[in-house]
Amino acid sequence: MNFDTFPFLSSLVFLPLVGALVLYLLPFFRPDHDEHGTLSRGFALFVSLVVFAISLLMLTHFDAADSGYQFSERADWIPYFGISYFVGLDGISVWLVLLTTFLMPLVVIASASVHKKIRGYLASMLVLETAMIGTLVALDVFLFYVFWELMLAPMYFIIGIWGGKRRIYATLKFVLYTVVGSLLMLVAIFYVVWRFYEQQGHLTFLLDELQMYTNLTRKEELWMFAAFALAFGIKVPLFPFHTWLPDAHVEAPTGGSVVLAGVLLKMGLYGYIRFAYPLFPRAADAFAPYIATLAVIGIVYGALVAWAQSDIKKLVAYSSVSHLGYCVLGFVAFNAVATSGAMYQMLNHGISTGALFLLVGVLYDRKHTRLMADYGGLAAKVPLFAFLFLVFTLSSIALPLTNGFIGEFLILTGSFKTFPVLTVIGTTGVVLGAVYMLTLYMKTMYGELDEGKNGDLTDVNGRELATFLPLLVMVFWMGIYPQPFLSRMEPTLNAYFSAVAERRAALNVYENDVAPSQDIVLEREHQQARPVRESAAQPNLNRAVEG
Amino acid sequence: MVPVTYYLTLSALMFTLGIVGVVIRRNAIVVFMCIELMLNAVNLSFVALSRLVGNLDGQIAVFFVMVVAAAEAAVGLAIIISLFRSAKSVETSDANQLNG
Amino acid sequence: MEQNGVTALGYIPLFPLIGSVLAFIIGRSKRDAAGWIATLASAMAFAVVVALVMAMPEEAEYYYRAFTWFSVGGFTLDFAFRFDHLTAVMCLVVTGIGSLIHLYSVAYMAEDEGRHRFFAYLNLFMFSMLLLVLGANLLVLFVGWEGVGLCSYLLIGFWFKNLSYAGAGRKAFVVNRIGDAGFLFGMFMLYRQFDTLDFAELAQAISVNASPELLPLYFVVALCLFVGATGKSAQIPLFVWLPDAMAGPTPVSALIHAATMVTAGVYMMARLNFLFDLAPQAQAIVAIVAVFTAMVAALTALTQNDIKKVLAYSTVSQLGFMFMAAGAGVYWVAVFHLVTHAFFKACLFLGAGSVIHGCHHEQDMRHMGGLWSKMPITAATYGISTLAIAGIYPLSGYFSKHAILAALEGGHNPALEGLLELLVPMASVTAFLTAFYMTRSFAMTFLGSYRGHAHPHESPLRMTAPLIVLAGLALVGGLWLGGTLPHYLAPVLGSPAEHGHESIIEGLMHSWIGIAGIGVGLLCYTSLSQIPATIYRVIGPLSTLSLNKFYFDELYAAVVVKPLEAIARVLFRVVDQGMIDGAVNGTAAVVDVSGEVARSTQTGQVRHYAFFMFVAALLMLFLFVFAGRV
Amino acid sequence: MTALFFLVALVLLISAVGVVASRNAIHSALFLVGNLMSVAVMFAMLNAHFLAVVQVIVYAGAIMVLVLFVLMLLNIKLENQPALGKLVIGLAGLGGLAFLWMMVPLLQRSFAAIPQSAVDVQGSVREVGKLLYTQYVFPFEAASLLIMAAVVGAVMLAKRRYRA
Amino acid sequence: MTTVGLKDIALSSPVLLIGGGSLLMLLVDVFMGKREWPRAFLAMAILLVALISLGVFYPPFQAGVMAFNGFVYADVFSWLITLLVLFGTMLTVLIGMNVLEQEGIESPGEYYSLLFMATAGAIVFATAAELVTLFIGLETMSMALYCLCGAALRSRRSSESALKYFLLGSFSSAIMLYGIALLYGITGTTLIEPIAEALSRTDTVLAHCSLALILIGFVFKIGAVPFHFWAPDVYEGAPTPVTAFMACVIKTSAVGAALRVLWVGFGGQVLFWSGTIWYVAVLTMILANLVALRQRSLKRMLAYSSIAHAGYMMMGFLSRGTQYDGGAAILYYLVVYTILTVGAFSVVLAVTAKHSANPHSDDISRFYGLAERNPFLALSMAVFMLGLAGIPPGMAGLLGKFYLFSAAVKANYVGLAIVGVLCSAVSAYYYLRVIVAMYFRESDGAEKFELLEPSVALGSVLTLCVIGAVFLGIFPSALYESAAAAMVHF
Repeated sequence: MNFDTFPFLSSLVFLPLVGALVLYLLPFFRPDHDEHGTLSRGFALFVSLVVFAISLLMLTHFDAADSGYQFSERADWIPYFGISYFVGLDGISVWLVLLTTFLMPLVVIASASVHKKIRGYLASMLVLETAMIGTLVALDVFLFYVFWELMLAPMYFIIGIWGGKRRIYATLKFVLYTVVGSLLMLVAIFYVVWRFYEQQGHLTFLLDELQMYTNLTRKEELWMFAAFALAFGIKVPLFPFHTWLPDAHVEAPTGGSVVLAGVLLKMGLYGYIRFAYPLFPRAADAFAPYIATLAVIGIVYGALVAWAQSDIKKLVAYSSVSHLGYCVLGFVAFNAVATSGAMYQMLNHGISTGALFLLVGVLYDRKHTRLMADYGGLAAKVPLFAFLFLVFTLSSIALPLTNGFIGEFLILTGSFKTFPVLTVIGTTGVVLGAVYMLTLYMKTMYGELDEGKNGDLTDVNGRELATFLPLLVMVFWMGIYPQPFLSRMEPTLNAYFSAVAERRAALNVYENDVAPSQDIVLEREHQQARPVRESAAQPNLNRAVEG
Repeated sequence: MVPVTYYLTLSALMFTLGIVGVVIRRNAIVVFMCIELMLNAVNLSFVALSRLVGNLDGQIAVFFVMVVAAAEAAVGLAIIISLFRSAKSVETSDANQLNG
Repeated sequence: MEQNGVTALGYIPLFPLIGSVLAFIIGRSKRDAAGWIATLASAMAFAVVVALVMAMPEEAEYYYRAFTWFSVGGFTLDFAFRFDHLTAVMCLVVTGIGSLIHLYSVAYMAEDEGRHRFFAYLNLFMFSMLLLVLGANLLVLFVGWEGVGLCSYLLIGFWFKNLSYAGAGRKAFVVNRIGDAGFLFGMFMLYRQFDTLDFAELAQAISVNASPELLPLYFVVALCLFVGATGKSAQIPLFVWLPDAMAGPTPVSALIHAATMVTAGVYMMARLNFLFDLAPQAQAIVAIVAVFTAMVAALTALTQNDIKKVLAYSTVSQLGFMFMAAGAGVYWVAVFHLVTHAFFKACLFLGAGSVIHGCHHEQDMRHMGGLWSKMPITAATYGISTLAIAGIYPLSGYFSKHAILAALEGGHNPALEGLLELLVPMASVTAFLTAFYMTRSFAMTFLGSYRGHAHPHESPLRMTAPLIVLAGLALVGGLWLGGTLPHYLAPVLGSPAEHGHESIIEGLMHSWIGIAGIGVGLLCYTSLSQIPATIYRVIGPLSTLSLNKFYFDELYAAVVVKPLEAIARVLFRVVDQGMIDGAVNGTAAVVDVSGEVARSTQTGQVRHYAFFMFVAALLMLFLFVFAGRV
Repeated sequence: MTALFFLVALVLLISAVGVVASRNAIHSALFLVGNLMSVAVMFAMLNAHFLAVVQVIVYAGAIMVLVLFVLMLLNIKLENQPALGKLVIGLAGLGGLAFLWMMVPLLQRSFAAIPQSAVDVQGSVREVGKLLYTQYVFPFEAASLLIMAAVVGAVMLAKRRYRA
Repeated sequence: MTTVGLKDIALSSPVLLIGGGSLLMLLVDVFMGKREWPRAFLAMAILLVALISLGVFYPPFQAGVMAFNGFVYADVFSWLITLLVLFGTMLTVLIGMNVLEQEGIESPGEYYSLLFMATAGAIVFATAAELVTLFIGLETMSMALYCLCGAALRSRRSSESALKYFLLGSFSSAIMLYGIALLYGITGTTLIEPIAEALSRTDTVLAHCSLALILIGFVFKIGAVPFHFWAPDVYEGAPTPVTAFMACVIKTSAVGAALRVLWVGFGGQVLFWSGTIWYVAVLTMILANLVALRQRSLKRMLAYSSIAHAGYMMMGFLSRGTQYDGGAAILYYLVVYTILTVGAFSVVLAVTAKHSANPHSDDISRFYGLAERNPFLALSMAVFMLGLAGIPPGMAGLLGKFYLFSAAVKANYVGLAIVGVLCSAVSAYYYLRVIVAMYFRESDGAEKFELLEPSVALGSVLTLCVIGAVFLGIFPSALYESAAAAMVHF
């Protein structure tokens, strides 16, 4: 079984889907026999572990020095439209895929607290995993869009069925917010594809070809980038578009929150990196300061609002807004140090916030309340839990020797070069972060223990510990020895920067000598002579369009 | 020879009356009759135009329109009767259970 | 800088780390073992340091690169240690006094059931402090820097059942974090300018381009780093956390808030002396801040009744003195005072600890007194240290304090010209006050009759032994180090200006300030006990000011904490839920309402439908016929 | 010839207005019969003789009889509510005028331009039949299906149910 | 040219077979007694024969193949439309199988024959090459439908819907007829191809006016906004199988006919009607989706949803071109739309059949907690709803919208595409609301609406539609390429 031809990516993408189908459709044929779901939980865990194993195997075969796409597989999907099933992996997406496959088994283990329709829950999780990995490895714009939208449905069901009281409002808000953004992106995709068709004569949705040859004028680029930026901004969530996050987190079940925070939020920034910047470099430069300002506002705003929370999950949700503000600031600063810091921080955030949600889940399973006021002085009662909570709190506020510090330090150092003032404001986030996280820790863990309310609290049991140990190891490993992670990102990033710079130059050349004077993007006149039989020329009466 | 435009104007007039009738009247049967009126107006202009154009296609069309009108009459009145049976009235304003 | 990768350097921090982990794990089952493991670990670290110091040839430096921490886009940074004379001195202080305090804690924490956690944190602190001191670049130093911040948080809030203690821990961490933010800015600017954070490379780079236009950069960097130092070493703006840090067990105060952590700021300035020398204005600011801090702290210490609070403010004041020396540009004097201060302040704290231990956790001096007879060793060591801190001739305090005042007057720093007339007298007054309040504390605790209702007893040998050692060092430290230290540190901090050897009489003469302070103190608190009451009435407002710690806490609360909380609530209620969420739900409502409006056209009346269709047909016709092109 | 045209046109219009305006459904039915007759005359004038005859037989004969029969069956009284709301009439009338205002001049202009074709088309039975059964055979068959559908539908709808 | 050869009969054999079949159904109905299934089997048999005949007489692949001396198209496009119509009818017969009784249709014999007559009318309407034949097809289809709508004699809502459909239907076809008359006057012929040539020569304003009048007829039949008022009431009132039939088959043939007339007949005047179609499409999408938000009754919501989808399809009219044009997108969308809507209606049927008597039988509360009561039904409804909304698991819907929007952007109607995109986002809300009702809300006391035990026929339709809804999206090339081929020879 030589591994260089083994279809790693396709197996990673479709194995969970197969698992989900087997899991969900099986009992249709045989009446449900394991009521409390141990069989289905076991099966789901088995599938997720196999997927994780494959991803590890793939990692061993991942050539750190190669900056191009690896393990790429290609097949025609809709040849007529130039859409192909093209998947590949490079330095940017390798670790996010690993993060996904790493978190999924933990989520499945943590699903012990879910009793209602456990089969449906696990099936949705596995479909979600397929969608996430698919989004990360898709290199065909339409394939990416399909997997991007596919992420919605399982999350919709997970929050909707197994969520809290206001789950319906929360899940509808989550889905509609993302759908509006991504549909506008779809129109932008079409626009780019048809510009390519006009200039090159054939139709393709391959990201590389589009990125290489689609010549857009500056104004067109701004419009397109705005559409992409909106869709990805909503997902990140960037400052003004973040209000769906706290609701979605608070109402989602523990597993749902972990996956939502751990991986789904990264898709937004991944979208910027993979699609928005390479396709529209000049617009990206024009937008960069604004996005950076929004990111910094997000950092400070997220931290402050988190401080004003009384619900633990909402606090952690707003902390995610703050953390991702760093990642966006790091990426938008667009230099080697900051961007790799941003990508590294994405992994850290996945681990630390994922762990925090698992911890809140442990408390919620026992006491079914998320308010800080209901807890207090637990450290004496549940010392192991207190220790774990402490470690992950420290990782969240970026204490040196934990993973958070490396990411944050690289981001701030790198972005100080491009946005000095914004970085200074952003660094206050570090202080505020300590304030709200330690306040949370103090209010729940320290002080007098109210025997009546929390007297019967049991400490973290074996199963729960199994979810925390891997995360603990990662926190310290990524904090003390981050080099293996960073070295794999390095070559791809360098190639990425040069590709974007080169594209920027090419577009400038196109701008000043080739493109006819373009006013607003909708006005483009294009006369295509066509045989009479068809119809007269296809003029577009855009006056009507404007109406 | 009466010029064809007279016929056409006449049929336009009749057509408009038909439309106005459909819009104004409440009694389903009268509305149906107004539709018949409109169809007759069209027949008239068909025949007039057939003479102008010089081939019989117009008249064949009129023939078929009459077929349609007859069919419409049969079905229309059947519907009105079945409605009358349950709604006890022929007024279209009473037939507004389905709305919103 | 040769690469003689001395792996021994790696062992120094390794022992406390292993000790911490073992103490925690083994300690969970066998509580007592934890104490001895921790003490053993720090002792072995001390042994390695001593061995290295002995083995180190003159003028040599050890450098050990553990591994490449990260190398990203041309910015490589190694997890490396560096051991030169300055580090040697610091390591000796940290591990030496650390081991003594560990020994002391074994007894002090004997009956506390969480002591395995205590010793784990203590060793972890030792590990972080060693990282800070041994670090070969600013980042490893920063790792230690925040590490000690964390350990002080954990140890201050060790008795977490009491929420106010936990609050004090949080306050310490947050204030430190504010200082660290300043430190980070300094690092960013250095990285942006020189693309490196390694001390050697920095020194070399800065020495190469000391061109004028870079001077403002050095000034800003120096200032930012000093902000970090004020956070860690409790200077004026960010010192409020130290007095509250007394909530932790006394050995913690001794080790962290007297000997080691608080001196990190001084070490950092000493380590980056090449940078600070190029920013005279920054050094001037350091000196000014230092003097004011010393003055304010001393004044506040005057009216404190809690023995640990007195010592806490005295530490802040003594740190002020160290920064005066650093501000004046004579770094070896700052280090010298750092070392001597470590000796007698640790001894004072441990003495206070044994008093508290003896009086069953009584900390208020008004309920003590007359302990001289019941706790002779503690009283004696406490007395010696009080003399040392007051700066009486043969003791170590005199030499370092005297050197500071001399350095201040010496005026190496051009920017300080005008201010010297103000600073030197203030320093002297502070020295006087120091002597006064220390005597006050000594008198109230040990002299007169016992006012408490417990029955104090002398502490066991394991506690008194370290006291004796430290008192001995306080006695002889000054003489021994006064001579050897400047030359020992010369390779790192530059050779000191020569000054003649003083005779005994001159010594006594120069310590007149201390003697006067002690005299007045004894006078007030032994015989004429009503004098202090009258003095308070006379200087009324000043005393209330001092009693309430110059209202710093209230000031910060009013200016920073309360407004931020208010902003946070407003941001959440008004902005987040009101405006943004409002906009989102608003659009949904608009769409809903317009749906309702559109629905109203569906009346159910055939007539209406026919009419609407007729109108639509007319419109279409109109568009077609008249507009021509539609 | 034109005098006859105007006479018949007048009758036609009056009967059309009568259909629309009369409150009693039966009156409007009778007016419609008058209208159909005048249209038949028009056909004859345009020498579409076959159509004139068919018009009389089919329209006047069959359809109107059926309508009158149903009117009688359901003994529709006068429209009880005020049949003609003022606002509705106004608007409908205005709309009709607008329609005419647009169409009539347009018809005049464009059809005046088109020359009257020389062929004097005779709509006799033979001509129409010849065309019907050769060229228009497909629509003819479709029309048969149409009528079949109408019959089946009408029977289904109007049949009285005899249930226990 | 005048004689009717064997070729003509072969090429239009499906129409003739279906017509004959409906008559046969009437004849045989007498002997079948009360039970309904023999009639259903006969109906299926007739449909199968028609499909086979369609397959056998496969038309040669070139443009302009006519039958019956130029009165009926028999090119690939008409072949596809006929196939789609027959497919829709088959689905309708299947879901209606043993449900007619509950739906209040007492006479199944007439029901099936009328259904076939409507199908035959639809095929004639869609494939007519001559305006009068087109009109006849339209009227045949409508007549049969008017009666089918009123088939549930006992319920007043059904006869009311029949009346409304009759009055407005004949009103609009009269207007259309007037347009045809004027067009005949200008061009001298009623055959579409010669009209196109004539118009290219004499482009008078009256021609545009006649175009407007004819367009009104088509827009009415498709159910687009300015003339959509009949659709919600008729869809809700008519018995559910008839509603499904109308929503799919009738809309398919109407779109097919409109496409034929607009692109071939009035191809030259695209400048004039593209603006109107643009306005119609925008208004339809916006209004239909907005009103659908407020609907509690499922059938009415699906009615507005079908209007909205008509709006999306209108977008396809605007982008004509050699490759990747709107026509192929519309054809593909019609197939997907038929599958999803018939599927949705069949689920509505299954849930509400038992109590179709009371007026609010199809209220959304009826769907609460369906996931527990009947997971298969709930799952299939979820797939259909996601499909109609265009969210991935419902891949076919996504691909359908993908083709349409890409065609719109290709023709530079970016503004229109944005409106369409935003409307489909709004539509996601009311489609997801159904899923919310089924999965997220417990069935509080809804137990008393016990479900229709899914019969073999209904089960097979559901599975067929679910498979179609998912796999047609994953492997769309086969269908789309045949549609594209049809458009090339248009």
